[in-house]
Amino acid sequence: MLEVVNLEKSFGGIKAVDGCSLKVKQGSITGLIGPNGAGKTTLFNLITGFYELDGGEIWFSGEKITGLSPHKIARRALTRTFQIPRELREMTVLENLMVVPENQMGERIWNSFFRPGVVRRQERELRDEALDVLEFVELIDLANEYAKNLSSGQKKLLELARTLMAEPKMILLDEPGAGVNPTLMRKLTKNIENLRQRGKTFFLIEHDMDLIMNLCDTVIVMDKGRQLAEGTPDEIRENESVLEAYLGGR
Amino acid sequence: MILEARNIKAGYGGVEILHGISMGVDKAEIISIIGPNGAGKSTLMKTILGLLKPTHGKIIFDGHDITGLDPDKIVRRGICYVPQTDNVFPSLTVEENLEMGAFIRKDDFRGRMKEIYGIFPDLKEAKRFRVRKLSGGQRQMVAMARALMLDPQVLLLDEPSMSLSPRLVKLIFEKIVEINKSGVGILMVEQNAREALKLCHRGYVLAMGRNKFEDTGQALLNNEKVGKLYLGG
Amino acid sequence: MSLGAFLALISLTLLRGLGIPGTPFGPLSFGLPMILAFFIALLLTGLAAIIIDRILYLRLRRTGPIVLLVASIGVSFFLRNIIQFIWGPQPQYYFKAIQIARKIPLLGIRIKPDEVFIIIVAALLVIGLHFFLQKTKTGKAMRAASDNMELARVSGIDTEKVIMWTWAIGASLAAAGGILAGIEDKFITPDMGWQMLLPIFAAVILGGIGNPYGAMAGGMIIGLSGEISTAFISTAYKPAVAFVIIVIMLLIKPRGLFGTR
Amino acid sequence: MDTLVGILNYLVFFAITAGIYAVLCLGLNIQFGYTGLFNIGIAGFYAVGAYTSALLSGPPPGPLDWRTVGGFQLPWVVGLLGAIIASGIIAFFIGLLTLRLKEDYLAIATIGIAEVIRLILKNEGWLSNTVWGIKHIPSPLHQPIEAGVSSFLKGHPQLSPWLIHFISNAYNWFYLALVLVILGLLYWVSERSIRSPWGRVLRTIREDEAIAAVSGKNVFSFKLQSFVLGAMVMGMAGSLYAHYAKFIDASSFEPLYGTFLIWVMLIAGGSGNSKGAILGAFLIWGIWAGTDFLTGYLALSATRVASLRVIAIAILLELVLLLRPQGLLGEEKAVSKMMGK
Repeated sequence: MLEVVNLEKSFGGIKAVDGCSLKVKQGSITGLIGPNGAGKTTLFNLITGFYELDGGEIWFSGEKITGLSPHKIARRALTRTFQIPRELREMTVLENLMVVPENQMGERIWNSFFRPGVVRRQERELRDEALDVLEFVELIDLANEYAKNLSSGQKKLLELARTLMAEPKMILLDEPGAGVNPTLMRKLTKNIENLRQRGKTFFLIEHDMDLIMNLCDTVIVMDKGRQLAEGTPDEIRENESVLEAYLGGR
Repeated sequence: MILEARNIKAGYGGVEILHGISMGVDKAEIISIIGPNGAGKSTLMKTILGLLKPTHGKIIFDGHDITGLDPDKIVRRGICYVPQTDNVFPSLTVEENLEMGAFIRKDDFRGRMKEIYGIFPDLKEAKRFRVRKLSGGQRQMVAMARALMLDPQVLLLDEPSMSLSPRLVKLIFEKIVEINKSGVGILMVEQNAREALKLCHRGYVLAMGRNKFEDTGQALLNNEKVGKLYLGG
Repeated sequence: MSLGAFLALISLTLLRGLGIPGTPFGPLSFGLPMILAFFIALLLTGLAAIIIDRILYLRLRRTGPIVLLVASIGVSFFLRNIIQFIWGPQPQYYFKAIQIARKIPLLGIRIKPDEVFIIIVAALLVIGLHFFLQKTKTGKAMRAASDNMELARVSGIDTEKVIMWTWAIGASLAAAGGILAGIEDKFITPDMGWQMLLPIFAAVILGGIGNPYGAMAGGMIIGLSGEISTAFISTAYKPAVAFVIIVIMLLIKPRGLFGTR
Repeated sequence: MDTLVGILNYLVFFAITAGIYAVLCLGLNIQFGYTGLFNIGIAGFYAVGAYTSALLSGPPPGPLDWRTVGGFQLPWVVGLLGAIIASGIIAFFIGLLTLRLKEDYLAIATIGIAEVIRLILKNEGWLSNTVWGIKHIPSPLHQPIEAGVSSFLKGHPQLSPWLIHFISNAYNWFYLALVLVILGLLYWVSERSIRSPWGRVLRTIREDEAIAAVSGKNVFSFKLQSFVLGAMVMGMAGSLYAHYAKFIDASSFEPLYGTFLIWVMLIAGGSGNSKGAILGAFLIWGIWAGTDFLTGYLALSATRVASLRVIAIAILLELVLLLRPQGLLGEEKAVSKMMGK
């Protein structure tokens, strides 16, 4: 599904991602762990086109997406969340979601004037879809609230809701668990599981080892900008070099 | 206890992250704080240093209440801090970084600088270089050296081993012990939990903004529950 | 900049009034009062900048850069029109003597003594700024704060004070620029700052934003190319040359010649 | 009664100018209020609109003119369209150049192009007739209306003076209606588009470009659309001005009148809100025009009063920024109106 070959990225002479190669299988839930500063978020930013890479190639569902701009990558049905939740502050929660789907008819300005019927119908569908998603993440009561008035936990949920609005083949989640309460976390886990059954692929950065162990079928460990190990959660748990890098040895 | 936090509650923009954390550091001690991501470790450091005002609780330093003081006031009293990231001034030289560390000192700080170069001989070699050109390990040393310029009684370190190779991690930890031996109390947050627990006198385990465990480093290392909470092993 | 030039005019008038002898120094067309006025104007402009910072920008610091930009455009209109209110839009003169350019024997170029003075003062200011930023505690703190504001705070640096200094120095330098331009052109007008705005932006972009040495080099290039351009196109378009350079720069190297960010 | 008519006639004159400013504000609101694009060269687009329209629909150069081009005496509508297109083309190229870069560059480029345009208008006699400007720009339907009025007045010689006074002003009433119709149309278009999915993307870009990008929106293309559309509206305002004033020269497009006042209007009225943009235009123009009488009271020279007025407006701007940064009417919760209830 996703293959990264020899990625390189450095900031001011320091290599954040240093010859990283890894693969994420279609339909898998792959966890990405590693010490802080291992280059996990940088890797996500490279894959989604937010950073220009210094070297290497990225392949997604058989196509080379190296060097494409973020919106073009998003249009190939590869979407992401942000580690620190980002929200459209001066827009309502509902609008935060309704903007997500791509290629809406009404995004061409003339359609709102010359084909209002079609736009209107699509808008109604979008609204219903967005309300369903809000219902699911328990933000429905805040649908008409400005996003800036949400608490940081709620913003985290909004971030998740946004990915649910997109129709991605693959979702990159940057620390989906941080700051989400356990009940909701369980629900979220279940939903990721469901979506996977419907054919979506997940690639997620997470520090919560319980979540990784429960959810992921493959775990990739990154350290110093490259892949250190890959395996099932159980294999990773027993891997000496992982313990060395992540826990600092026994 | 030279520095003590009592039942601290704090957070960002109305969201509480620390739900009542208490801990203390003695002058001769190295204290490690470990815990899963999002447990509030860095938030605690920022609260102690006054970058974040606690909504509840007290911070006592050297017998005085320093709760809610501005960072520069707290630094003046003798608590210095090395942040997790962005902890150096990249466009300044090594020596200028140290001078900035001593910014509030009115006296001649060259003696102190010499002492610090004694701890970090590498830096003396590189003192005319801009920090931007240094490696990650050297930068971390610059960051620590900068914070030591004021001769603090307590040094707060936020993940000092972050993104360093094992060799450098070892070196940095050796330096931390050396600094502590020179009479500076150390409070550090570490992801590299095992190493941190090995070298510290006492450790605190935080989770979800609360104290979970508190014991000597060795005892925490041997504690099965702590092992599980951190990497199921 | 205009403010500085006019504050120099006030000081000059005041000092003449105080009876300080205005005999020109040697070949220069001005004397002690002008020199004193120069320093007083720098001081006063710096002070004015600090006052504006305290009243206005301090409160807007938390808002976005665009609000600050709008606010500063407002301030520029405010200051310009205060000057215009007091003196009117017509040019004001520091002195009226006309100077004759003298030939420098070796280089074969003609130059006025006043211009030599301007070059020396400009060079002194550049060296002074360099010395200030590199050697003094406040200068270093300024560079530190520009690197990393939060770290500066946890190092015990009073960042508010640093910002104040930055304002004062920036404004004083602008004032110096205004006064020197006034000496060169013989007159000053309320909108001289506005006229220079585009070339200044161009110089900063050319040098790379955030790089004072780049800005100095950029200033030289913009200034020279503006003058050279007059050989080919109408003088009226001198300001436009700066714009064309900006456009070319944006096309080929948006981070500036020496830009690091 | 006659004074009353005088006041009324003045109000009509006032409302036309304020209406033209309101059009400019709506243009800026599309760029800045919706998309967050920082255009500080409004005057440039305004001037291009005015000159294009004047050259297309205006008279050929007179014997004393330097100007050698233009004067095709095309219908007013053609001039208006030309103004819109010309401003749009210039905006397109500026946008192409700067909208991919950091926001400061757009600001610098717009201020630069405005200055360059002003220099060209001042210096290129063949095009602009330099400081003598372009005269005798025809106002739409001026002849027939004036003819109608004079024949009506001739037919009714017994009317009281104030009524004659009132009726003679008919053309201004007509022009006011024209401006208001255009303003209303623009208001409707601008409200409809901001509440459409298109407008939603613009506001998303204003709030956070990264979110727009991960949602598959071509940020650059949307910014360009917004910038060009806004500039076209500004060009339209230029045409409206030229055909009303009948005479234009470079001094009408100085940064003060052409850019600064419009920013103050939008900020005071409420950026991001079309109603606010219009309210701001009328209000600030009201204050501006209202302070005109200061000359009489303060016994100061005209230039001094002008400075005093700018000072007052500048202080007003800073006060609004400090005390009510969202403007009189803040942005409305603009949930799509395209989905019904």
